[in-house]
Amino acid sequence: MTRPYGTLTRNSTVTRLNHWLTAGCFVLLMLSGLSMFDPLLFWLSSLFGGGESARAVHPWIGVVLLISYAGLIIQFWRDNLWTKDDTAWTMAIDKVLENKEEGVPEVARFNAGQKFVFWSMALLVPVLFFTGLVIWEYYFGTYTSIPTQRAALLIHSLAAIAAIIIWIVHVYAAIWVRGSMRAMTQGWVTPGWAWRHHRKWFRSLATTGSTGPRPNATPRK
Amino acid sequence: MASLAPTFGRGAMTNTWQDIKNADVVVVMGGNAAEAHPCGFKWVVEAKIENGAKLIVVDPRFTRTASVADYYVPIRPGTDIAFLLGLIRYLLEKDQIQHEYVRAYSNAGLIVQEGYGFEDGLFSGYDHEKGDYDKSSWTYELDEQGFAKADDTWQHPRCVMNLLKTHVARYTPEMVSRICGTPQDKYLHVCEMIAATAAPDKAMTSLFALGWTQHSVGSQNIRTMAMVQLLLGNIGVAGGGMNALRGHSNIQGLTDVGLLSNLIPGYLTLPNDQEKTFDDYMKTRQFKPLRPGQMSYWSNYRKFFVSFQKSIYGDAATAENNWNYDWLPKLDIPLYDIIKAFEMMNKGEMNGYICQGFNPQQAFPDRGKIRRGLSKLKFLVTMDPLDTETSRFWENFGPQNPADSANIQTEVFQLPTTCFAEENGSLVNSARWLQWHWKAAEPPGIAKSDIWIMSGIFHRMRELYRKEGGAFPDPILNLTWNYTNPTDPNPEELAKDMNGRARVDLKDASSAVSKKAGELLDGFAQLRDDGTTESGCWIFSGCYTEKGNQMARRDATDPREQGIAPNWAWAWPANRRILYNRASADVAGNPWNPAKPLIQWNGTKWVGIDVPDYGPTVKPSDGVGPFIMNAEGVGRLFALDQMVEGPFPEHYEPLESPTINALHPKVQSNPAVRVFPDDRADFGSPAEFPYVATTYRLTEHFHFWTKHARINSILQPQEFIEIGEALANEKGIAQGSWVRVASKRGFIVCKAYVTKRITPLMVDGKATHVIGVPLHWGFTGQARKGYGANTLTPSVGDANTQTPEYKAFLVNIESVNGPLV
Amino acid sequence: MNLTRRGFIKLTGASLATSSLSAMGFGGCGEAVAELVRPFKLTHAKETRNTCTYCSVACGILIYTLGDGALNATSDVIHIEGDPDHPVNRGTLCPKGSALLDIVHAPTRLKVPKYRAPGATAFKEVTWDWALDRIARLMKDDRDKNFIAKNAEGTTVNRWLSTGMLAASASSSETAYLTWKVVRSFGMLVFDNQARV
Amino acid sequence: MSNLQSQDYIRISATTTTPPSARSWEDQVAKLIDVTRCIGCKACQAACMEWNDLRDEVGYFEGTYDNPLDLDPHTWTLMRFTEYVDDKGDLEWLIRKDGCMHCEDPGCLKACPAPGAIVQYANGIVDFISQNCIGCGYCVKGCPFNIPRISQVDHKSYKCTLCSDRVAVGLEPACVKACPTGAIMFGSKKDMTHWAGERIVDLKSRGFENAGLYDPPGVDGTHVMYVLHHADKPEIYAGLPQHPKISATVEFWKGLIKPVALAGIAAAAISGFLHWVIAGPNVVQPEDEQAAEDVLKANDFPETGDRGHQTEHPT
Repeated sequence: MTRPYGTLTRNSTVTRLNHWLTAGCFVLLMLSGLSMFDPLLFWLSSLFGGGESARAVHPWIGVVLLISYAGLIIQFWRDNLWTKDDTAWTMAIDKVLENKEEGVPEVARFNAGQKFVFWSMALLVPVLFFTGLVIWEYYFGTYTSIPTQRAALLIHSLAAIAAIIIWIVHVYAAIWVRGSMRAMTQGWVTPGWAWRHHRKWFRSLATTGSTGPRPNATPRK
Repeated sequence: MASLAPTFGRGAMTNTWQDIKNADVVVVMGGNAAEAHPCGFKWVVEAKIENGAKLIVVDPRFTRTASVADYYVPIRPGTDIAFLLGLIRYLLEKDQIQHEYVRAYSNAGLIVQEGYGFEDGLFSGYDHEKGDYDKSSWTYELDEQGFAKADDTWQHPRCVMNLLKTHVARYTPEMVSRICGTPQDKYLHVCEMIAATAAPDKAMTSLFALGWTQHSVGSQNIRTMAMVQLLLGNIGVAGGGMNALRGHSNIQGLTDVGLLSNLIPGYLTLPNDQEKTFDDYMKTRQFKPLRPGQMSYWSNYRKFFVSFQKSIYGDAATAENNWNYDWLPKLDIPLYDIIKAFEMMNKGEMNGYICQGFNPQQAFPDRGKIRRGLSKLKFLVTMDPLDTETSRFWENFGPQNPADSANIQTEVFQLPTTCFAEENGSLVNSARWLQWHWKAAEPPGIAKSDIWIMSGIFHRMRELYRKEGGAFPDPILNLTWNYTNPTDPNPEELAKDMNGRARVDLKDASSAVSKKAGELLDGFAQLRDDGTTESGCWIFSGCYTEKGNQMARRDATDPREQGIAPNWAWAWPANRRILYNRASADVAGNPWNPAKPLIQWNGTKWVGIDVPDYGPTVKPSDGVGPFIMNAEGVGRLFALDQMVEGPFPEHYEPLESPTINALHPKVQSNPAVRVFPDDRADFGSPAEFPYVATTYRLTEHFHFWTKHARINSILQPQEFIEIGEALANEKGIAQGSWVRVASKRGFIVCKAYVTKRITPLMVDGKATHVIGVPLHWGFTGQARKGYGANTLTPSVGDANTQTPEYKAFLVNIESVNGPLV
Repeated sequence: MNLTRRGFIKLTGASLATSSLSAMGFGGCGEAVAELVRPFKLTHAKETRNTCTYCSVACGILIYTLGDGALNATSDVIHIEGDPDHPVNRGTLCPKGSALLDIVHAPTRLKVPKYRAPGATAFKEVTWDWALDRIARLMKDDRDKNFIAKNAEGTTVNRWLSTGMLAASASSSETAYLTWKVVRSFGMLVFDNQARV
Repeated sequence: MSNLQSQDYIRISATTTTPPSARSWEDQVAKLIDVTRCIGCKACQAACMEWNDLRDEVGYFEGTYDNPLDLDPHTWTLMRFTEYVDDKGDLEWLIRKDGCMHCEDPGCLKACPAPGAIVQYANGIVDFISQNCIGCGYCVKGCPFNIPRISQVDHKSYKCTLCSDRVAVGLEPACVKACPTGAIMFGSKKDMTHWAGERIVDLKSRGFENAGLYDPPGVDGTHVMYVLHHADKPEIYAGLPQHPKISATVEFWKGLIKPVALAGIAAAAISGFLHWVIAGPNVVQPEDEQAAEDVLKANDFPETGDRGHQTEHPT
């Protein structure tokens, strides 16, 4: 792939495909799920050819999402481990929001906000999946008691709402922080972008002579 | 009903279904009305709700009827007579009988002749060799004119009342409880509830069915309750009666029309070998009154008989040839019933058998014997709308029907027939109503009506006899067959035949023509014994008159809403809805219960909501009894020679019993019962088969028919038996698990239903377990394949009617791992 | 009638929004409301009065058939329910009566005459003529061979014992009468019905 | 009693279409099941199957008279049998006809997300309109009586319609008509309540002191009511709930959280928009690029192939 001189790889091709598969599933799940959540949004089911097909396809997409998100977890979990810096970063969130990142602790590959999104989803996706199984009438309708199914439905809905809100934050952040979208579409960022937003990550690449997304194992000489 | 006729004169349900709502007490014993007759049972529920009635259920099992009862007591199968004779003892001891009624309307005061006696379980006249009674001593002491002597003060030691008292003295509450296993306090509570209906304005109805008839003492079971009802004054009154709930839609009709071994339509009987001449025959049938002035309606027998012979043989029956008396087959034994028939088959004495809408392979006792019998036939013809087990008896269906087809040489014809929806005709219900029904659709495929098929067989036979000659062809060649379409006579024409018509212009007393030749008769009162009238079934006379088809009437108007509906269809006899309704009024003709009169004397005639079962203008002072079919005009507590095992009922154990007869160990079971040696060899002993079994219907099914219907198969899909928790625990039988139930005659493997509704009974100090065997399954149809309860049942019948003893026999039970394959 | 009890759903801005979306072609509320109750299936079916074929309560029934009886319509039973005019059942039916439709249309209802030859393991279809001719032949041969005109004492008894018949308790009295005539004209005595079982 | 036909509707699932209200002459109906008159004959079950053209598979005997074992898409009503030993030690065979209770406040309808799949007619009947059903099973969760069943074949939810097609033409439901002992009655709810009162007086006179009417207030009453001998213990009748009401879980799910969730989602989106307006995008500055370049150089960052194919200078 052709890309500008001197840029760094933020996300590998596999990662990007994995992300967008997840994202696509999420959007479809959100639309079909919302159509069944509130009558005001039932019209969304038309996007799937009607309520019945929305109902039928939703859980299957959920299965794909779970697998897909598992892929993201495998790729990202190490870089999302929480550090003291993240706490400090979080404490300085006001500065971040004001686009004044000077004085904010340097950020490694992911900042605390991204880690929050990652771990929230890592929690919510399995919750949605397992509560979803309980209420998947066709296959599992008879395995659990109705009170259990009611609880599952409630938890599923709450988890979905949380996930949607987090998703909105995630999407906005991608729009807000210029260059981020390209990092996930074409996969590269400029060294300046890395310097500005993920300085620690940038340094680790620079010192190990890596072009990303992860530093090499040993520092150069 | 060979038990009601000896008591009251006619063998049929006395009241209407709706009339049950007038009862103060409803006793369901010897039946399970809610289960077998739900829509009739609604009137019991109505009685409870609208009349404050109490429902008593006496049954080995806590049944669906018991589930809505006010009082339920258990009883060991086959001990009802002990229970009821104990009840009679209670009523007499507490003097809880309706005195005026009993005195005037029963034979309590008639004197029995000196030779009569009862000792150690046997009545006078028993012949141990023949196993039969000489019944000549079971009769009244007659005066010079041939009338029975009477003592209305009941002082005479041999008056029926005193003989009865002596007879029932042994049935103390302790003895009843010892025999029946019914707890004494519960039994006495039932006695008390029933005794309350001795009041003239209180009525009790007895609802029973095959729970009483299907015993070796079946007829006497019923007779005992009939006696109770006479003593309580509950016969002929609104809300009273002996209500024999017939099982099949037209079983009453088939009996009325005489489709039994010994009958002619209208309860006339075929001659036997001893009745060599027509006069011999008439002698024993034209009952002369046994008390002065009585109607003794059977004295008209000759009119009914001659009119019948004219109906079927027309001009060929003449006074000169005694109305073709000799053309009727004569019986050398009392009955060629089903048990006898299959005994004959097994001995190779029968070659052909025709089963019209009947499934003996499942319905008759000892299925193994049935299959062996059918296998020895040359030909079997089945006529049925459904694919019955009988028509496939020769086919191997695994353990449920282990037939060896190759070795069965029987030719089988499976003829498809129409069903109810595809034909016109009338059915007689339990309450004797003849109701017309109309065809709604064509039959499937090329199925044909029974009328078409029987006509087809008849025409071919007649043709063969015309062409080839043969054994005594006269009745076949001369049978009247004046139908518009001889190959398929229409039901209306047949109904008119049964109603009867004038053969010549009939003139009344004033010589005016009352009926023109060929006109339909208005009723049996117009029948004559000189060959000028004809009627195929005298009791049906009036059902199809010049005014039209009375059976098709649909006016449901019910005066005072008392459950009579006199203009709905038509009831025999003469559209009377409640039999013996004269007994609903006192001797002077005033109703016992002024709130619910049926008929009453208005000074010149009997008036009311029902047709009087009595001479419409016979004055009360004439002293004519209300039981007009009986020669003495009254109901019989003492049944004379009408029952084979005695004039009074007596407790005898079932042929297979878990205990010895506590009253007379030497006479264990019915001494007059007929048992074939091979069948006796197949009786089991309590040592080997320790549990009492009883078979029955479930409400979801009708015999072996509804397993062909999807819905009913869904509602009760699979064969099972019912056992109490105690026995289940003892035998390690889990709820819904597989069991093997065996009698001496065979076994079934099915599921077990462990229930609280069956409890062990303390019989003679010993816990006795009952196993319930619902009967509905077989190897054809939509439900799961099953064996059928009659794999287990014994081939022995009631001594009077030969109704098989399905309700009490012995089995053993064990847990098994699964079905046989 | 208390109007407030009817639980009207309040109009809200949100519902207006939904309505507008519906108007734009989203959702199926409009069509949904049009689907009300299932059409009544007996509106013009032919009604025939009949009697239940099972027990002797003899409940009145109404048989509904497809088509109005016109020559070109093939009629078929589509529904059976209780006759409300009947004084005993007053429209009610038991579980057997309520399922009469399934016995009329039972898959195991017989449609053609069948014959099983001696030793055979299956039925084969035959014509009515063949079946009735054969039955008459068998019956006549048996009757001629085994008919008892006189007993040992020389009394005329005219009976035939080697062939018997069971008559149908669900057949009409008219069928019964015709059956009686035929059977007794042959001199048959082994003759019974379901009165006992 | 005025007309009981199912003409107008008062509730439709998942829609905000206003119900018509001009006609006010419709009375509310009720089916009264008098358990004390019931003989458990299953005529109601048979009539229901016959009228509604339902035929289940033929099952097996499973150690109970309940056949089929449970309600299902082909079994809209079911007799449930209980052998109960009362305080006096006497056996009672309690037989209850189970099926839809036609709640005044129907949980199924509340839970249903498909517009018009569940309607409540003005006469009180709660009916499932199969054409609109999406098969999600929410009605199953919404129902306090565990009644609706989802078909594994067509993925539609089914239950008793109270024979809305019969009631619509002025007839009683099929089960009511068939019931041999009059244990099932049908009429206006007012009349049925009155009749139940008479029955209760009779039952009390027969020793059933706790006889009573089951018309649970938790669901604002039902259009199918029971007369029970032991109204104090409805649970002995094969688990008839003592205090049925729509589960709090379902109420919460279908109530409060719907607006709150939508508001939350909207708030998140609006917050983003406001942040954009106030703070604007976070853009990489030339100083950042320069600083990065310096670091790279200091680390003697290797030339890469990519660098040789520069097509655009990063900004």
